[in-house]
Amino acid sequence: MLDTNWAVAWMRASAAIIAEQRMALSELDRLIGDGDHGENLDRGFQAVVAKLDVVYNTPAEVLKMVAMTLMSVVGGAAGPLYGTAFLRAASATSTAANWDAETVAVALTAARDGIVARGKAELRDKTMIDAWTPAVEAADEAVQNGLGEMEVLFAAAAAAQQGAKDTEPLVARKGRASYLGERSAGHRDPGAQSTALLLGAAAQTAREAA
Amino acid sequence: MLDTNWAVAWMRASAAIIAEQRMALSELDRLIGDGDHGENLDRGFQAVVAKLDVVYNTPAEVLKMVAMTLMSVVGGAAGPLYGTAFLRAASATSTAANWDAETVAVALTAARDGIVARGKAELRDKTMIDAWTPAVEAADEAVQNGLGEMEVLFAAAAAAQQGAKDTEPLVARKGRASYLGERSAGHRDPGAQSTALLLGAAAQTAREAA
Amino acid sequence: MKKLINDPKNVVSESVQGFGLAHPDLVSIHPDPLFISRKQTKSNKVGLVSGGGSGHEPLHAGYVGFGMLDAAVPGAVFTSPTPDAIIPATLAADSGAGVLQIVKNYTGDVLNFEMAAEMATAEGVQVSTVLVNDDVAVEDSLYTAGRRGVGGTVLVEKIAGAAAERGDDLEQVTAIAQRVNDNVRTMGVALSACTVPHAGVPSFELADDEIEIGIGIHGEPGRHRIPMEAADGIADRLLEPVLTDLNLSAGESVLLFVNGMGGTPLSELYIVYRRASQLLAERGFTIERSLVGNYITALEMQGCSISVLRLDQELTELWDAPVHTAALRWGV
Amino acid sequence: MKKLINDPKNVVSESVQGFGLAHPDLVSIHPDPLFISRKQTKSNKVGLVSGGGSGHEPLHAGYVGFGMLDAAVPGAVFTSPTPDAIIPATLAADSGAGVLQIVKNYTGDVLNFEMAAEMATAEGVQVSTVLVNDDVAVEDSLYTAGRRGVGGTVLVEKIAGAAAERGDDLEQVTAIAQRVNDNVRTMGVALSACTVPHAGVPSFELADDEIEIGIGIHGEPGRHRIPMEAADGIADRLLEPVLTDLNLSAGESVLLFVNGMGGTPLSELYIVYRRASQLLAERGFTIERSLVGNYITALEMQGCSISVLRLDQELTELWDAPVHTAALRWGV
Ligand SMILES: Nc1ncnc2c1ncn2[C@@H]1O[C@H](COP(=O)(O)OP(=O)(O)O)[C@@H](O)[C@H]1O
Ligand SMILES: Nc1ncnc2c1ncn2[C@@H]1O[C@H](COP(=O)(O)OP(=O)(O)O)[C@@H](O)[C@H]1O
Ligand SMILES: [Mg+2]
Ligand SMILES: [Mg+2]
Ligand SMILES: [Mg+2]
Ligand SMILES: [Mg+2]
Repeated sequence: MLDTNWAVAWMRASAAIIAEQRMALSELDRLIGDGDHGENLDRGFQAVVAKLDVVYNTPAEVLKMVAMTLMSVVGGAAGPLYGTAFLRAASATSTAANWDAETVAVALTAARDGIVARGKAELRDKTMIDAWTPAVEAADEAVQNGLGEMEVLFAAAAAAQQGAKDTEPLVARKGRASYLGERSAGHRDPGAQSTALLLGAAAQTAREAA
Repeated sequence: MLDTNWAVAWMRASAAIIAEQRMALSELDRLIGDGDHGENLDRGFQAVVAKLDVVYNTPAEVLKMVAMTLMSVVGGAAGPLYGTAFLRAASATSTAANWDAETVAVALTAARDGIVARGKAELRDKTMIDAWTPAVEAADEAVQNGLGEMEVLFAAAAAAQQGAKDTEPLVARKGRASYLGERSAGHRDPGAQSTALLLGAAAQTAREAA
Repeated sequence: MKKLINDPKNVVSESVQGFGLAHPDLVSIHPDPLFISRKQTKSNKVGLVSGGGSGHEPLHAGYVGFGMLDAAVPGAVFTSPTPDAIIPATLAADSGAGVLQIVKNYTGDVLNFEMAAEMATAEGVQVSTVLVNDDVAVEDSLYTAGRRGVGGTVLVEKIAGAAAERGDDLEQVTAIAQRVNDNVRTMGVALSACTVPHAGVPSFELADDEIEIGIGIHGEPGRHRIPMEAADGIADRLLEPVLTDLNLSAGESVLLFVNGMGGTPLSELYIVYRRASQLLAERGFTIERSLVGNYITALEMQGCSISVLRLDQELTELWDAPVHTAALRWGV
Repeated sequence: MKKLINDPKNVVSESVQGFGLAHPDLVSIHPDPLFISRKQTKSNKVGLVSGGGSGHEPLHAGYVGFGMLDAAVPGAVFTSPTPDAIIPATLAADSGAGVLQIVKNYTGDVLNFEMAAEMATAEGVQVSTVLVNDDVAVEDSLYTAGRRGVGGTVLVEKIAGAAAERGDDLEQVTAIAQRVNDNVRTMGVALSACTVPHAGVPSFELADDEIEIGIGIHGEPGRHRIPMEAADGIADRLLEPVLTDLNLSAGESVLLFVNGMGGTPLSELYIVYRRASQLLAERGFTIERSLVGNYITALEMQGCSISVLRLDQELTELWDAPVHTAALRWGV
């Protein structure tokens, strides 16, 4: 079962991978947006890390702090979207001190639904939803197949990564990239890519916790 | 003797050589000024040419028209300076229907004195005066040696050309180039160069008139 | 990249500090979270709040003051501000009659203002929102995030500000703001790109002989790239879709607004104004009011935008009403 | 070179035409010879005329109107206007009380205005002249054409304009203008060069990591080239010689003017303003008034200048007096 320490470790790993990929994410955004996605998220996760040293009692407490921090520090489209995602995940799992496989799936579904509620994107609009929805579906399937929490996260992360890759041929219909119309095809969506990185960090830290 | 037709031919030749050297003059000015000297003079002499088709009775009438035109079309430092020069030359020679050698020297002296009165430059300030004053001195000497008007003009033109060349090592103390201080050394003064061109045109057309 | 800045991280905070030092009679600066509020305001006036990414100066801080905004919330350069700054700005702007949020239609701005509005409402402030979306360069809004808010924003802020100042209630001020938005269209052009300080490289690339028609104020792409043209031709290309979309009838009165993107000399804006006003006259429209200058910029981008606002008597009166801000001032 | 222009030959005339179309309530345009005159003026007010090469917009046409200039004479870009335009402008500005010519100290401007003054005097107009020479970058005026007129020109025009408006006679207005000039010092910096339209190539070359301290408003060289620095360091380098030369005593009041050269975003000017105002405060000077923006430019040059004007009560009152021009407006 994944405990509060895992949630903290996940956020440290997220901050590390976002910092490492900062330039790459911004470059994706420069090609079809305004080139700040890596910068924005990096600022946000640095602020998250600065708040990880206090004591948290549940993963939900950690995620709630993450939500509030990202909302107030990231800005742009991604700030409210990720903020809402983490807030919904926290609310949906608030009673659980430890996450089992099912809780993981519940959290991912709540996060995805939050993003859709806020941003109204549909699948194949070339947004982070194109990473989140495959991840949720893969997680659900893994739970149904009786896999454990770590395997559920790996399935979700892999699906998100594939989803991010699959945004490349799409024409954007939401967010800044939509102004490009047909010219947005041929580039990966930065938000879908950052989603894949965050879920990848969740899976990696689950393995290390196991 | 140099008549009104010569004065008209001189102005046409001046306009032609200024047009030809427009870029070169502006390049000199770009190096130590603001890069418009060729442009300004070319605009001025084009306007002069447009007024050459009416009938003039004396060289002085031609020069007066040139003065008024340059003053109202050239602008910058060179407009009033050349304007004053031609105006003074016209006044000093107003009675002469034909110019002999002495009249040529009188005209050049009046022109130079007009520029000094307006611009208050001294010799070796790196201005057009450094072409005009050698020209005046050479003309005076040629008259004293009993040479004819064409030879006087050739002597003046040659001295002006040498004077322009001799401005190269000087540090400017008047006009825009003076802001450069020591950095103005090593470049020829554009106004001295245009003076040499105008006097050169005077001599050439005198030869053709002869 | 050469800029008059210190650490790129501090460009917004230092610039806003300087702004506060230069205009102590007009504004107060709240450093953390960062927002700008109007110094004197009467009670029971509808409050106006706007904000968005920085880099468009004088928008929005330059429009805080009598007859215009009560608070402005600057985000990082080209990045919308966050709810934790928008909320206190909204509370500061409320003098009991509620607050209108004027939001440029970009996903980031819309989402952050929306969250802030929810939270401010929860704290008891009446909040309404107008989304400015005047940029005709974005053609089909069914398949996009919708039209962007550009030059029209300045006009919405001025005219809604005057309505609030004369005592309209929140519903009325909101309706006026919406009416301005519904009657203004804009299109822009870029001759060169701009460089976001922390990025350090130009946001996009334009060849020496190319221009981008329909550019956004963050350097987002427009309708198409074309070879460089004379100013008159460019003015025609910008104005034509504006007029088509606005669907003016001959004889109608308009406000013509030629806006510089930051790196274009004022003299060139007047060359564009000249052609635009000729074209409007040819079509039988009357230019009642005009505005020419750098009012909503994209850092040091070279280029301009043309906005046309359909005027009626009330909008004209509200436009003429006194205003006293750092960047727009008359009648007082 | 990409510019929003048509034929380079027509940039000045078309821009001035556009200016006239945009501000028909303020100015009349006289096309040939080209000058701009104020629409309404009272009789028996001292007339103010200024002018110079174009490319410094909004200077001077932008300052024609109530409380400032009566006529402006734009030359070709960076080239002083000629007497045949200055003379009718001077006659138009005369309403019986004589005319003050405000001339920036460049050889070309000085000579052309001097000739025009002689001729206007011959036509019976009383003419006086103030040469503005506030640029401390030119160090030793014994061996140069003297200090150049730069940012201080705007302040001279505003304050002398107010003196004329309140009814001062020619001698008094001239004395006020001279007093402003004697008490203002300026220094500028260029981060990039500008390109004169008919030249088509940059007026000078600056490497990617170089700036020119002491630049003139035509891109004339300054004191020295140095490697690029942070804004605070640049502000110090500009302000230090200004303060040294102005020889202020602690406790004195000043107007601080941070001016953009045309291609620098307003946000950066405020960053410079911030540092300059800190430095003035450290030295014990009081900033009574401020001005920040693009008021005297060098086409699209990137850079700025800092001017400091020593204020006394009368100058402050005249600065505050109502002004209504295209580029400067308050109190009306
Ligand atoms: N309406 C939306 N729904 C879901 N995701 C969105 C939406 N709009 C934008 N995004 C995501 O946000 C990402 C851009 O984030 P970011 O660059 O931080 O914001 P901004 O576009 O404001 O600069 C896009 O790559 C996309 O994945
Ligand atoms: N005070 C002066 N006396 C004589 N000649 C001068 C003076 N000032 C400038 N000049 C001449 O004028 C020339 C520059 O002319 P021009 O480029 O047309 O004017 P501007 O400097 O106004 O652009 C200089 O090369 C110099 O020869
Ligand atoms: Mg982005
Ligand atoms: Mg020159
Ligand atoms: Mg952004
Ligand atoms: Mg010149």
